[in-house]
Amino acid sequence: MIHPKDSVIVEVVTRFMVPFIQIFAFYVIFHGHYSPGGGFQGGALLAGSVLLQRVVFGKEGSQSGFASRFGIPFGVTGILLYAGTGFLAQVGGGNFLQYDHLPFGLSPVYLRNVGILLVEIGVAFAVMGTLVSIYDDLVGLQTRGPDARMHSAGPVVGKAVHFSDPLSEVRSGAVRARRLAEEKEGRDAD
Amino acid sequence: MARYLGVLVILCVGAVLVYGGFGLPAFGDANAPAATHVSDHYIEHGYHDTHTPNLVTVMIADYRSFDTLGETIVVFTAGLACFLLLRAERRRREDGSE
Amino acid sequence: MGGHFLAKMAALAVQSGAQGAVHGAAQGAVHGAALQTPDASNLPILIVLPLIAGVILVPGLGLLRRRLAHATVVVVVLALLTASLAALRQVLSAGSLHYKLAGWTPPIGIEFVLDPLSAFVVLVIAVVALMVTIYAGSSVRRQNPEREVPFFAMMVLLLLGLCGMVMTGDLFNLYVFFEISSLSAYALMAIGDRKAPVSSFRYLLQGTIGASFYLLGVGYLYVLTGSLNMADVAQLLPQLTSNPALTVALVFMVAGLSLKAALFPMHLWLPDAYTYASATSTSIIAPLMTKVSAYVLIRMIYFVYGSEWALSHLQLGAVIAWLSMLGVIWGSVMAIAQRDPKRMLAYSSIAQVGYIGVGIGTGNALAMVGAILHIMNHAAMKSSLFMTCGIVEMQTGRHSLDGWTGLGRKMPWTFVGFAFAAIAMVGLPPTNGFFSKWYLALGLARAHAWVLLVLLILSGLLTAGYFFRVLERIYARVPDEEGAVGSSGAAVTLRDPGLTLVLPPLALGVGTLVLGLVNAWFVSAVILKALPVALQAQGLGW
Amino acid sequence: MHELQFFTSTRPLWALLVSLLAIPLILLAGEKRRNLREGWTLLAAFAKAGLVWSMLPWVLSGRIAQFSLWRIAPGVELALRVDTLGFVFAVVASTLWLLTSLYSIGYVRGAHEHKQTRYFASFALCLHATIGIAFAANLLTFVIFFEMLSLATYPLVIHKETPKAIDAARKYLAFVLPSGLMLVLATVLTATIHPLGSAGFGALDFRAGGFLSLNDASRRMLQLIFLLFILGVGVKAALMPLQSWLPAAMAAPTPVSALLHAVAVVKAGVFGVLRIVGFVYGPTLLRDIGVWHMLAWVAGITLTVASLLALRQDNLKRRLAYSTVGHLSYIVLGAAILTPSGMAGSVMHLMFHATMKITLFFCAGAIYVRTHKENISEMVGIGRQMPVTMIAFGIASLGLAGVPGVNGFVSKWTLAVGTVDARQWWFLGLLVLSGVLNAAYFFPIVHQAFFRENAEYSSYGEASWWMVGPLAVTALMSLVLGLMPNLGAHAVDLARGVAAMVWGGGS
Amino acid sequence: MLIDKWPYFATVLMLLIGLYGMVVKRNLVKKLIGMNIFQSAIILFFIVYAWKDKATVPVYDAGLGDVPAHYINPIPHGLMLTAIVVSVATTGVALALLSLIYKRFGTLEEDELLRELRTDRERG
Repeated sequence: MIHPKDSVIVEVVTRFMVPFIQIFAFYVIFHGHYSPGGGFQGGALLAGSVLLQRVVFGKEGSQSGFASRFGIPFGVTGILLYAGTGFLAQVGGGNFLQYDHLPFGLSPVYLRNVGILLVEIGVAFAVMGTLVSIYDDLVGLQTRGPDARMHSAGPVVGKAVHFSDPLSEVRSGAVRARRLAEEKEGRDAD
Repeated sequence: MARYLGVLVILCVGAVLVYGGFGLPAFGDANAPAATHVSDHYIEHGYHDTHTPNLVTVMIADYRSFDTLGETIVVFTAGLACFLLLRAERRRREDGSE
Repeated sequence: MGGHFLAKMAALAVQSGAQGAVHGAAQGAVHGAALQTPDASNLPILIVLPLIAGVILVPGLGLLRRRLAHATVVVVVLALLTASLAALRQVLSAGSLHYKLAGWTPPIGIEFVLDPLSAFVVLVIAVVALMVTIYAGSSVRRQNPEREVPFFAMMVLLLLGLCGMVMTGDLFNLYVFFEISSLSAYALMAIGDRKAPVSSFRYLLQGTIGASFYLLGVGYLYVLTGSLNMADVAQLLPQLTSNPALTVALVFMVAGLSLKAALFPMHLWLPDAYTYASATSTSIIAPLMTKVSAYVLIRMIYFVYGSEWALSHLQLGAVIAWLSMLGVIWGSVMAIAQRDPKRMLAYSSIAQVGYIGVGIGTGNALAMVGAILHIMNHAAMKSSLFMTCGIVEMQTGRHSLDGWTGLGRKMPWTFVGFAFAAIAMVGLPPTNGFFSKWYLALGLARAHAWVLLVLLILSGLLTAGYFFRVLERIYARVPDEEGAVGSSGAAVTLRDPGLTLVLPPLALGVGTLVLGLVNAWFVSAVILKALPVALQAQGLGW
Repeated sequence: MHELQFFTSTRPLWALLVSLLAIPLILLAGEKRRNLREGWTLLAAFAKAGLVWSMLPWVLSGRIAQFSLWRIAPGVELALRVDTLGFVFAVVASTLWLLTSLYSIGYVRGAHEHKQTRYFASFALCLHATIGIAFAANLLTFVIFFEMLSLATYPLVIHKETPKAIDAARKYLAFVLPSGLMLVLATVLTATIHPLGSAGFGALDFRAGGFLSLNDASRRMLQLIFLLFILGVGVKAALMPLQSWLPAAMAAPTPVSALLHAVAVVKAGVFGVLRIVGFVYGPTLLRDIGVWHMLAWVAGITLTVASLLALRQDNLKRRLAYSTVGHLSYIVLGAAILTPSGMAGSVMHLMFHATMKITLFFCAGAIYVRTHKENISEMVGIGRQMPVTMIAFGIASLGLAGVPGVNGFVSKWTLAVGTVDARQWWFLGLLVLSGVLNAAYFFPIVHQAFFRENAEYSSYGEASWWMVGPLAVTALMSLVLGLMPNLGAHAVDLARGVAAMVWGGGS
Repeated sequence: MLIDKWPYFATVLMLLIGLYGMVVKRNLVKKLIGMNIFQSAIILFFIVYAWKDKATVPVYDAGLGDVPAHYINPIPHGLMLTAIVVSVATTGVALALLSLIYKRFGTLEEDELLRELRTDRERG
């Protein structure tokens, strides 16, 4: 990843943009009723805002924005919101996800409206959390990439697999030594 | 050898698809079954059922909301999969167990 | 009395569902509501709710405290089991149930269909799941402790996917659950041996092709009929039988599904995947994944397209039957050549799925009874066998049959189940393996498919070829006394592991015998009802 | 014979289950408390024999006990029926099991066999399966127990776990499993061509005089199915050229050879032949489709060639094995020539050959335990030291050679009468010839045992009474039955009863 | 009569390209890319048949009323939204597997990996 303090401009612009991205994301979620958009798109945008920080400030540097350990819990919360809405409808005497039985005391039509909103928010939560956590996991592992000598695959691989610049690590001999050790350990660990 | 076999398979798939093309309705045909049977109902009742203009949203979040629950779970599955494969792997590196 | 019992069942299931869906403030109220209105018509969703709850709870609680993960899975699976038992009971007493999700009547909305067939398969899933869960409690803790929580979460997701596939009555919804189960299967398959990710990736590619082919078929059907509901499509199709696009849809669906079901010659992903995955993953995926795909194949051919058209068209039935039979022979021959127990079992899985395929392709009542019965039977045998493999790996760290020599004396209890299951695989009476072949053979004879009949009977020999070799090695050879090296690298003493590891394979192994003895009940009470109407009319002719 | 009547009784079930129930007890007792373990075995054996014998009056009075447990497959019950033929087989097996268990106790302890628990357990399982075969009321039940027997015998064959034993076991499987599959195939085809039961009979129920008929299927089909059936049971009946597993299986401990390879397993094979000839096809149908001489000639050739091969064996047990092969074919021949007295003769021989052959095996075992000699050439003069054993041996071999006074004569005579009835002079000739051959390969043993000196045996005496007792009893049986064939089990009446059932229709 | 279905054949072509990448290419990443093309092709196939001539996006407009002829078919769009998510998820898992493979074997060339795979599994 780009190391912190690499480029002031990128950093400032990011700090400036992230809130707007997030606001737009919320717009997309809530306006999904009236125009193309909805939970998944909005969630993706939210995730995007986080990932932008990840890229710019580095994984460690951007934990303050959205800590990696929140990824899965967000996903769980999203599904909980969704399934919870469905189950609430069931408690209200309807079928699973039958919004017009939601116990909110509105007319069926508006209950459906609300139900849609609720589940969209759930989707947004789940998508955001999950996408971020996927990125974190991939990058997290990549920070200890393979030894440079093992690049038997073509350049495509180099580009395709390395979400971060591999050389930045191969540079330091210490990293490389640790990596070799892990390679060995990795082999006899499984 | 194997790759020629692969190409052969692909060509067969293509042939089947083209053959199937003959049976499909014309592009943009407003009277094709796909455009009439269920979708009419969505378009006619979608707004009045939910007061939500975006019919796609209505469809995925109300009429077929269970699909969308499944979709959410799919995403979550992917997240957990990465967690299972990579993060746990890393955790093992750190506490050096096994 | 029945209703009352049912009420209790449903209430129980609701309860465990409720725990997940809303834990917190509303819970008390929910329980109240759930317990007051335990309604049989809710059963279809009650099969899936515990699993959805599990999807939320297992990671949720698991991330709080590791140990909770497994406990939660046990609760969830028990709920699933009770629900499916209640479901089967309900279906047999009061007929099929249709559950309108989101309250929209199909084809507008999605529906869950609980008919004898789905209830039966769900029950099979639940039982195997319970056994494997008990087993996994210790095995995961021993083999990869750091992965405990996500592993169990993944297991619940797999079960959710499978049950959804079985229950849903909507073509596209099925695809969604298909992908849930597939993704979790890919992940589970990647745990284990160092090479597991490679085989798992190949599985992912081929599995995606399979699923996408299925989706393509769905697309065709949708374009042709404008509906996604199976029943609706089924009654719209007859007007289109002359349409080439319909043929293409059938071909793609069958191809995609048989790829997931590892029917010959689309089994290529299977051997490596099963070999390198950890025994725990394999022992839940091997018995269920391929079987459920076969179940979907049955759904499509017999319930959506209608067997008389689908099987006669392009001679599809004959093609499926013959390819499957080739698969039986090829798989058995390959299995004989293996030195690695898991690989041997993997190839034998291909062979066993082949039997199901033969039944599907033959397509008369008796053959179908054999096929459906074999779904259950093979699930029981295979997961018992794989679990035993896992035990041996854990206790001795040996990955080759050579290492099994004389273990029968060292680990007597471990191998009882294995022996039973092996005999069932060979198909000796009175184990269940014999009876599924019995019905298949009767079906083939009824269809005058003499060559297939003879091949079917003789294939038992090939199976015997590799299983008796193993049994002989386990029981009749002198064990090599030199200190075995465990997976941890330390020398291990050869003895039976703890109860939680020994019991599940034992239970399933002995189960093969019991299932064999009571198979007639399953056939007459459940499977006959599960057959499509056309075949029911045809009857067994007894 | 009175006309037959059916009634339900659980006694066949208990006779079947008692040995099965003994297995867990035997396993629990284990190697530690061997006396308790053998205690269970004996108890089970006594109970079984008692239960079976207690059914004799029913059979004689033509009352047929039956009991159906539950539906094992649609249209087919898992059912037991004690008809005359089944009873004959059951009474032989259970009685001799009693003696054999006494004998095995002496043997395994004398020979210090390992894994005795597994040994006794599988032995009990074998008997369970054998009684099941005897009492099976329909084809599917028969098949189930038949396969169970094949499986239960495997641990006994491989018991010694020497490379030789392992090879023998493999050979055993290589013969028995395919034959089992043939039997299954034949059963499947039968179920297909004859799906519906008739008049109080289930789909596959055995029926005196046969339940298949020409309007079930084409003549060729029926012939094919019959061939498959014979392939299925013929391996256990050691018909040539399918006999070679039997001599190999002699690697097993002697009691196993004695009971299983002289009585239970091989007799299960010939019993199967009788069932199929008499109760599935029936004489009339067989005569119509005309496969019977095929079977008869196979049997005739087998009994001659086997006797010739027996002459060349020096290993005592192998010689006995070949003699067994020969005598099994007597029984098959008797059934194949399709005459009442032929059938009666084979039923009688089924019983009588058992007593004689088991005596011989017991003797071989006694000699082995005492002197560790297996080859005939080494047994010169042994009669001086083990007089009881060798006298018993003499009696039995006289019987097998068909000398009047021993029961072998009675059955052989009836068989001969059968061939005469059928005007089959060739087979009569073969019978006589093989009788002579029997004498030729048995008498030298006896002769050299008694009438030639040998110093090295001075040290030996009789084996333990656990072993000598049973073999004396069986020898005595053979003798008494030779003089009063109808004593005890009413062998003659039963045999004639079977023939009457098959020919007179009846049940 | 085929020409009026040209979009369909475009998707077919795309599908075949994707399949080619999956089946013939030897590099796992290329296979993965092929897989994405393949899935996108199927998604497009659905979308193609959502189109109606002289119709607009399926967002209710009081002016147009609820006349089906005025809106294109919403169903395939909804379905494909789900399908897209599914393919994203699949890609995610695939990438996780790939990085694991690359970390363990240092290569993503199928031939080399297969060679590794075929070596005996016995490890003591």
